[in-house]
Amino acid sequence: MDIKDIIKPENLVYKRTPLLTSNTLSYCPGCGHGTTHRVIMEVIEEMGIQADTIGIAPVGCSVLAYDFMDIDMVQAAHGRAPAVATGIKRTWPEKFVFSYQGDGDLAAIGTSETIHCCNRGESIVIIFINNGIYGMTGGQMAPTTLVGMKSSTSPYGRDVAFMGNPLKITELVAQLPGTCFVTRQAVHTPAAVRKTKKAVRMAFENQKANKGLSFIEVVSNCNSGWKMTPVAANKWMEENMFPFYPLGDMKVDGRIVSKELLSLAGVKTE
Amino acid sequence: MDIKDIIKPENLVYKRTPLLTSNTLSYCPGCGHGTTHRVIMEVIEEMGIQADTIGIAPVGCSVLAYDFMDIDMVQAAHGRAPAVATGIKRTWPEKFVFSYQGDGDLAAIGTSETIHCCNRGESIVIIFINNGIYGMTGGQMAPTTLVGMKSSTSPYGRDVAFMGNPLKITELVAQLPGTCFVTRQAVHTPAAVRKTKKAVRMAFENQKANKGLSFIEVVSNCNSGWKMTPVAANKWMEENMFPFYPLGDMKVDGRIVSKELLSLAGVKTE
Amino acid sequence: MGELQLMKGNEAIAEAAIRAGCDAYFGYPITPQSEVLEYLMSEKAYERTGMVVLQAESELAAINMVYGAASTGKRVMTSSSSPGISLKQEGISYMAGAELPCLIVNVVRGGPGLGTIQPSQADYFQSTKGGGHGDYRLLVLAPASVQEMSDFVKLAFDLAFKYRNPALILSDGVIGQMMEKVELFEQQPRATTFDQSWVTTGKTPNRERNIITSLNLDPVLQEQHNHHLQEKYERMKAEVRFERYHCDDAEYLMVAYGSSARICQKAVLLAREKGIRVGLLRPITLYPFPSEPLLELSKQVKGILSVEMSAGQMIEDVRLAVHDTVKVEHYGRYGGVIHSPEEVLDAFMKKIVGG
Amino acid sequence: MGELQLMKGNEAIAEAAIRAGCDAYFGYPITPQSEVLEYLMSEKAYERTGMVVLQAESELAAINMVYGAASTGKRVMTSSSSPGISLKQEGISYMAGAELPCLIVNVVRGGPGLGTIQPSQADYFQSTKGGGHGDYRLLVLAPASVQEMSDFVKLAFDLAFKYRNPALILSDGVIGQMMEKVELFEQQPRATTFDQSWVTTGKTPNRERNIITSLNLDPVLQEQHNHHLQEKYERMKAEVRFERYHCDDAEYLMVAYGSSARICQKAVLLAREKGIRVGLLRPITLYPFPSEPLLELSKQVKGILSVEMSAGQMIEDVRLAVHDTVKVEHYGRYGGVIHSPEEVLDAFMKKIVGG
Amino acid sequence: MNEEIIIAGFGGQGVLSMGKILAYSGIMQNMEVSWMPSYGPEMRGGTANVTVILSDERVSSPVLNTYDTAIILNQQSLDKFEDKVKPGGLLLYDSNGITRHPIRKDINIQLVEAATESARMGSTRTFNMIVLGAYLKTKPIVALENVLKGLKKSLPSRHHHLMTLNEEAIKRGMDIVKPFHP
Amino acid sequence: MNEEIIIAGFGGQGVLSMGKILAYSGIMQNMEVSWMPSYGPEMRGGTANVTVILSDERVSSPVLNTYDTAIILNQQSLDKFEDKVKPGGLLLYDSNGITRHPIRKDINIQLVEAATESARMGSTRTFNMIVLGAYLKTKPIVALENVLKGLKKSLPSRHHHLMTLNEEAIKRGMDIVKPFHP
Amino acid sequence: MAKMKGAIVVDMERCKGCELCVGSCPTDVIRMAGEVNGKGYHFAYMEYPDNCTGCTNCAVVCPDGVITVYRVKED
Amino acid sequence: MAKMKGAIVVDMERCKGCELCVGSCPTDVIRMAGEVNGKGYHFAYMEYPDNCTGCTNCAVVCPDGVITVYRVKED
Ligand SMILES: Cc1ncc(C[n+]2csc(CCOP(=O)(O)OP(=O)(O)O)c2C)c(N)n1
Ligand SMILES: Cc1ncc(C[n+]2csc(CCOP(=O)(O)OP(=O)(O)O)c2C)c(N)n1
Ligand code: SF4
Ligand code: SF4
Ligand code: SF4
Ligand code: SF4
Ligand code: SF4
Ligand code: SF4
Ligand SMILES: [Mg+2]
Ligand SMILES: [Mg+2]
Repeated sequence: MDIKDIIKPENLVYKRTPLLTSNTLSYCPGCGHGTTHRVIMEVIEEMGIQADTIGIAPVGCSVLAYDFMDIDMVQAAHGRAPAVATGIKRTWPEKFVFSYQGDGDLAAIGTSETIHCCNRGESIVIIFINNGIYGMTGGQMAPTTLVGMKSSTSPYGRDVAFMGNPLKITELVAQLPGTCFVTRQAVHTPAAVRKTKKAVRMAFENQKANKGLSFIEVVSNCNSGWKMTPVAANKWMEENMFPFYPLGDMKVDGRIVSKELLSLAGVKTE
Repeated sequence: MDIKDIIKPENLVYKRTPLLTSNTLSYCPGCGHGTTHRVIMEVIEEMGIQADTIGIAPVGCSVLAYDFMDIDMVQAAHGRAPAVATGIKRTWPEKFVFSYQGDGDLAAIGTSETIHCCNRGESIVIIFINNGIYGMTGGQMAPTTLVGMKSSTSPYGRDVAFMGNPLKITELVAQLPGTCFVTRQAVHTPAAVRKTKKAVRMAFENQKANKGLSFIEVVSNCNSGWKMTPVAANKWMEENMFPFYPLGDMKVDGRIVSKELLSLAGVKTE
Repeated sequence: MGELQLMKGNEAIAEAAIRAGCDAYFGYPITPQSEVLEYLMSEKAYERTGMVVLQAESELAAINMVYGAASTGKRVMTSSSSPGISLKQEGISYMAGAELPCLIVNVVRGGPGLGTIQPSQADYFQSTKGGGHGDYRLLVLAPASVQEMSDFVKLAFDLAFKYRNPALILSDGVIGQMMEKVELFEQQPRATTFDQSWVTTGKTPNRERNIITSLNLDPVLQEQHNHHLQEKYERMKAEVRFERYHCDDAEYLMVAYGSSARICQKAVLLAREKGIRVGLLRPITLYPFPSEPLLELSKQVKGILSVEMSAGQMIEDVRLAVHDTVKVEHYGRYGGVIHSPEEVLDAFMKKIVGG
Repeated sequence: MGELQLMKGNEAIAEAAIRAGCDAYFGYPITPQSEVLEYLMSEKAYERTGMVVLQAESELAAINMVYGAASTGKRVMTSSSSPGISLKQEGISYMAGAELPCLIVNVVRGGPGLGTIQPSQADYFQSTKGGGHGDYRLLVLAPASVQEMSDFVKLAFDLAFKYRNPALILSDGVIGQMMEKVELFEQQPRATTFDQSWVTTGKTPNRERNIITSLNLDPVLQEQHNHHLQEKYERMKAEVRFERYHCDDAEYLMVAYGSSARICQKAVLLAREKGIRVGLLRPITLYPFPSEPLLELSKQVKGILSVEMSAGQMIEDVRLAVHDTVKVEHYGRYGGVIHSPEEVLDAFMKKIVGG
Repeated sequence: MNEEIIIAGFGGQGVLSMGKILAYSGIMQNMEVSWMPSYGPEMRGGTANVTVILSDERVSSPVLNTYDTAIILNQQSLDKFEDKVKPGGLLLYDSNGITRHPIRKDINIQLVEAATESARMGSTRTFNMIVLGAYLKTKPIVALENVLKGLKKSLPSRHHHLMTLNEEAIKRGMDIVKPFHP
Repeated sequence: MNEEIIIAGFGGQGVLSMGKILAYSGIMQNMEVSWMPSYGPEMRGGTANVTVILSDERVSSPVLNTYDTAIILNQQSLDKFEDKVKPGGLLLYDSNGITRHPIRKDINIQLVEAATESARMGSTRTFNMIVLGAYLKTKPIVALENVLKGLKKSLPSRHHHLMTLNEEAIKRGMDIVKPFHP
Repeated sequence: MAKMKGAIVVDMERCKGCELCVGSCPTDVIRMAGEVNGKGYHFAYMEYPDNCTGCTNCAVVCPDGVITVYRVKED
Repeated sequence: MAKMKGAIVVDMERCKGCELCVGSCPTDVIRMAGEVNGKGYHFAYMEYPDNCTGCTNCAVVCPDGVITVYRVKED
């Protein structure tokens, strides 16, 4: 069969969702931000909620998310996206509101807003891109940077005694009564992308049903910040990030489902 | 035996520690702030570390702690005491540094500083007075205000759907690898006071041994804010606060010792 | 005549917010303005009009909740006092940059730092010149009575929406805590019609997506945006408001706003009892500052006393307005101390008449 | 002659901090100044001198860590850029109120809001008039070269301790990012002797306890404290620093600081090529502002152009300094755009010479 | 008419609400009024005072240095405000807890044993109404009926059953007030 | 002597370090120098450019509008900077990826096929050194020995073994540079 | 067996009348005075001094730290 | 049995050459081109088009969403 006979409109099985604008993504080649953007937009397209969705862009590489997502968007100050989302959702309870944030944004400067928004149980979705580094500003250490990992502000590796421990904020928010669905996913393989999409769908369905806050961590590469090729970065991520940030659901429908939730790094249980 | 024969210097078994200044405490009658101040000062006296201790006063009723504690003290901006303590401890690692904070200070505006200071494992002591309300400003709702509890900003009782859940921040910090000792105590009975004092002693000993951060929550009454007599307030506290904020150690020597740590309010475990 | 009430300034703000059809209030307690949130809660604003009232976890969260709600075209406000307002500076700069209308109330207390909880006017520079980063301006209204605390809520919202710019009510502990007679305006409907062209309420098929942002990575575009803002600030000058008090025959002038203006009114009367013809110009808008009327007046007077509860901040705008053609001096108690009419008169005699 | 290096302005700040015996740096990354923290880390400042270097979780945390360390008499600093500096305003007001010496570096970028990451000078008001609440002043130094980025670190610490007051280096993306030759001063010992009378390092038996606070519930005491501060700010005026460039025979004057002054130097040369005798007054201290030398010069010139990368902020201080006796105009590109010497000259011809 | 009053005592004595009732009474008579409390961190046993101005004209400064009337309910306040009564003005005080009585001769000093009387009436809540009565007797600038109207407006409706008791207390105050001559 | 240079191309071509070596070379000759990069959010494939000034006098503005020399390494930069070369100035460019060549007649245009040459030399790392050589040949404002000193100072010591390769590349650049006439 | 005899001294002027000591005394020694101190508070005193064992409970629980305790062994 | 035949279309000019699609293809269809596109990236293309089953893996994993997939049942 000739290729020309295959490439016909009636045979189309996958194309970029029209909810991504035609602007070229500003992300580095292989960066998970783009994949995650697409997954979210596909879910919004499938649910037919474009006209009722407001997204919040953070400060970080995804600050320009509004250039790529064809929905109404608000760019929030660094770390304050959950507060901005609260302001919108409280005044427009019937709308779908989500924030999209990096690890510096959500788990460093925005810790307080993250914790309190989750604890209040605002009926929104938070998408949290954990790439273990500050991508946008040139690769500084993030709260999520692994022990021993190098960054421009931990050039000899993260030293706990000196720079503190990596923070597993997702484990913390899973334990707050206001969260309904908390999960950790990735977008480095087709299977991972499909699972993430399921999670995003569930999160938006939760919002529709007004069940509380849904929180999706996406462990992602920052190949530029890590100074690796995209392929090598994904491999490094599997080998180093996933053991510390294990993928899977932590809380579903308001119930903790992860047995390991107590075994936070360095905390020994008796 | 005549009273005069008993009241003699040689028979003295308890007197106010000289590490409390002669200023009259500015607290309302029956307020637990005074008791907690005394306990801390007794420990510092007993350990002989007055000359090596720096305290941080918060913004809250205990903003004037420096008028009562006869040690060098720094008054911190609202919520920032853990950051101030970090600044001091990092530059004076051989000194004893503690912060003294209310629930508004530590668990609302200061959430981020609290979490990150604990997560870095700064070798300091945090004393956290949880009276479920903003005492100083006239009894507004705090992050720790119980469900249904009245305050000047929840005059018809705290309504979760509207005002969010009470936050058990101590349970959160217990799970951070940087904390070494985390406990919840009270000061409403002689026995409780004695246990709190033991905890404070252990906390300062931990600091001496450079074991990480020690975090002591003291559940206390704010009889003015609760609009009760001190005696009634303590009773109300036992009946209403303790069930939600159960007393006891959560983490000792870096090990979680509380079985219930997972059963945070509203979180059902499977 | 509307409903007459005896109210605290802070309560009047809250009641006016409800009546002005304000959609949302986000705030964090701080003396001397906690009554605003307390009143909204105890009056069940959320039931009376469906207004959203939320106690935020911090001032930072509050101003960013305001930012969010304002992005959707809602009439939204926050209130705080000096240290809390300092924490909001980044957010305020963002709102100015993103051209979001909103109302910010500062019931000023004595600074710097934790300071006192007593009244002060030392946040003038912060409010009028921009305490946050970048070139931006707020619309700044200075009420001098409980009545104005009520009226200016409505006015501030109107101006904020007219110019798509944050408006700030610069009050202080005196006006916030005092009770006066206030004539309340009629309840207004909440769901007002407004320009929907820029709001982020969900992209409908009939329009392009709307974006609220203050970012422009390209400096040329950012400069254009800044020019646009500057041009707007120029236009805002049309909103200048002020009150002349015994100015017609004045040989001398006092300039004072807010509670200090109240005190100066009395001082003017005391001076006139002594036969000295003093007038008072009370700026009602601090930005735009009533420079022109002041310049006009300066031509008729021999000296000007700028009276503020601060070490002297507004005096710079007074001097700039009158081009240093007439003697301008500052007087004011500060750090939480309120000057009395007699003290003002005294200073006036020494610095302006005598000097 | 000291060691010669080719360095970025940001790196020079960091290297100078190490050499000045700075005890601690607390900061949070932000463009265009992240190199400060990066350099301290990669150069292992903590090993070279034992200096504490900590990446804080936020700008709020950073400034309050500075507050803590400064309370104990340490030489401590932070750096950030515009939005981050806005977040520090409460902390800065606290430090001014509690009279704590420290160094704050602002490598300004275009605002308002998130703005751009390109250079700007639009944080002048915030730095010099007090972006935080209350009546307070910072010592503000404006370097115009990488050499000054290095030298002013030492100077700022010296002044901060001399007056027990926060000092701010107001730089921008140009000076922060450019490389120039810099002569580094000698390494100084960290453990310097300093006035221990007020520091909180533990109450020893031979003295009363020390307290660091900015609180005075009693307004009368708070006013006294404010008077004390004002009197100090008055004394600080002795530190005025400025540079005169081709001023002696000047018929016209430009006033510019920092990178804009560099550009104006070239514009002055271009003007002189055309036979127009222009001079440049470069304020080195923005607070205290060199009002007197400017007033002096104003007597000899026909017009003054105040050139800033902003919509016009310093111009107010220029006008106040010269008492409006001579024409003063503003020129500047802003929002991240840098004016060229030619543009400055053009504006100068139009606004001052031609107009 | 322009009456400038300071009411000063302990927190809990009803100083602020007494001022509020006076202000309301003024409004009932179409006067201009202002009520300005001293405020501070809420701590029991602190002092409380409020400046009330009733006037036929627009009130200028709500904050004053001297007063036409000072209503004084503890020693601390007496020490602070005795000097600030204008010559010819009124100083009304309760002698309960007073160790040093007023000494000025150029003002009208009135004494009301309100604490004792309210104890006698069996309700300490009536204390401030007795003082108010004493003031109104001495300076009847607002009519009793307007005071009662003001009282009603300022009381939360759940306390309206106390109206009669309060009216009685005001009248008691009117009866027992007496001049004091240093 | 006052030489104002813009070097412009893609990120990753070594634009910034080439500027740094030039600046260092100037210092080695006791010149005043400045090096001012354009900076932006770190994203791959973005453009990069740097303004370098070498002068006998104190450098005034580090930011310029027109240049004595433009060293151009991609089309975008050529489009942007060709007009900004001062009349009589120098434009040096690599034609790799260039679709529209320079057209000005009032300036000295030199061409260096550095990309091709560096591929030939087997190390794309030498690319910017070849360009530098071409520049030095055309405008020998700094002596080669000082350039080599500057190069050594600007290279991290772990790269010092590359010195010979770099010197060779510079010399290659000197050899292959040739005039271009539009 | 040696019995403990105790006595407490309340700093009357600094007592704030909170009554927490009253309930904390295992032998019911303490009562609140009818009079008030200079600050207007009813203060605590030993109503049944004979019962006092000097256990320090009252002092330990007193928020204002105004109780001093003495104790002797009574043989 | 019906076999699936697929084909992909890569938007060459928008491909950033990250190579993630290459490894995600179960039938090893994709390679990176020797040439570069206008932005200087080597772009992905079908080197072994016959192997493509139209499984969409490559498109799903592509961060820039530049792959379109077609599929037919081949009998
Ligand atoms: C108040 C403030 N502080 C700091 C910055 C600088 N800044 C921009 S993005 C960023 C961190 C981005 O990291 P992350 O949130 O992990 O996002 P990523 O780029 O990795 O996706 C920082 C510190 C800022 N813009 N505003
Ligand atoms: C930035 C800032 N925001 C708000 C306040 C006002 N304020 C003072 S104390 C306080 C809360 C005190 O409550 P808590 O921390 O629980 O202490 P408590 O008085 O109950 O002991 C608040 C909101 C302030 N001083 N500064
Ligand atoms: S810097 Fe990192 S996070 Fe940012 S776009 Fe590049 S790879 Fe992605
Ligand atoms: S208000 Fe509450 S917390 Fe404050 S002193 Fe009184 S009882 Fe204690
Ligand atoms: S010491 Fe013990 S027995 Fe004596 S009064 Fe106190 S509590 Fe009672
Ligand atoms: S506990 Fe202390 S303050 Fe309270 S009543 Fe007893 S002695 Fe007085
Ligand atoms: S559709 Fe599937 S088989 Fe075809 S190229 Fe993509 S990954 Fe390979
Ligand atoms: S995954 Fe997409 S961007 Fe990456 S190489 Fe393949 S087609 Fe190109
Ligand atoms: Mg990141
Ligand atoms: Mg509290």
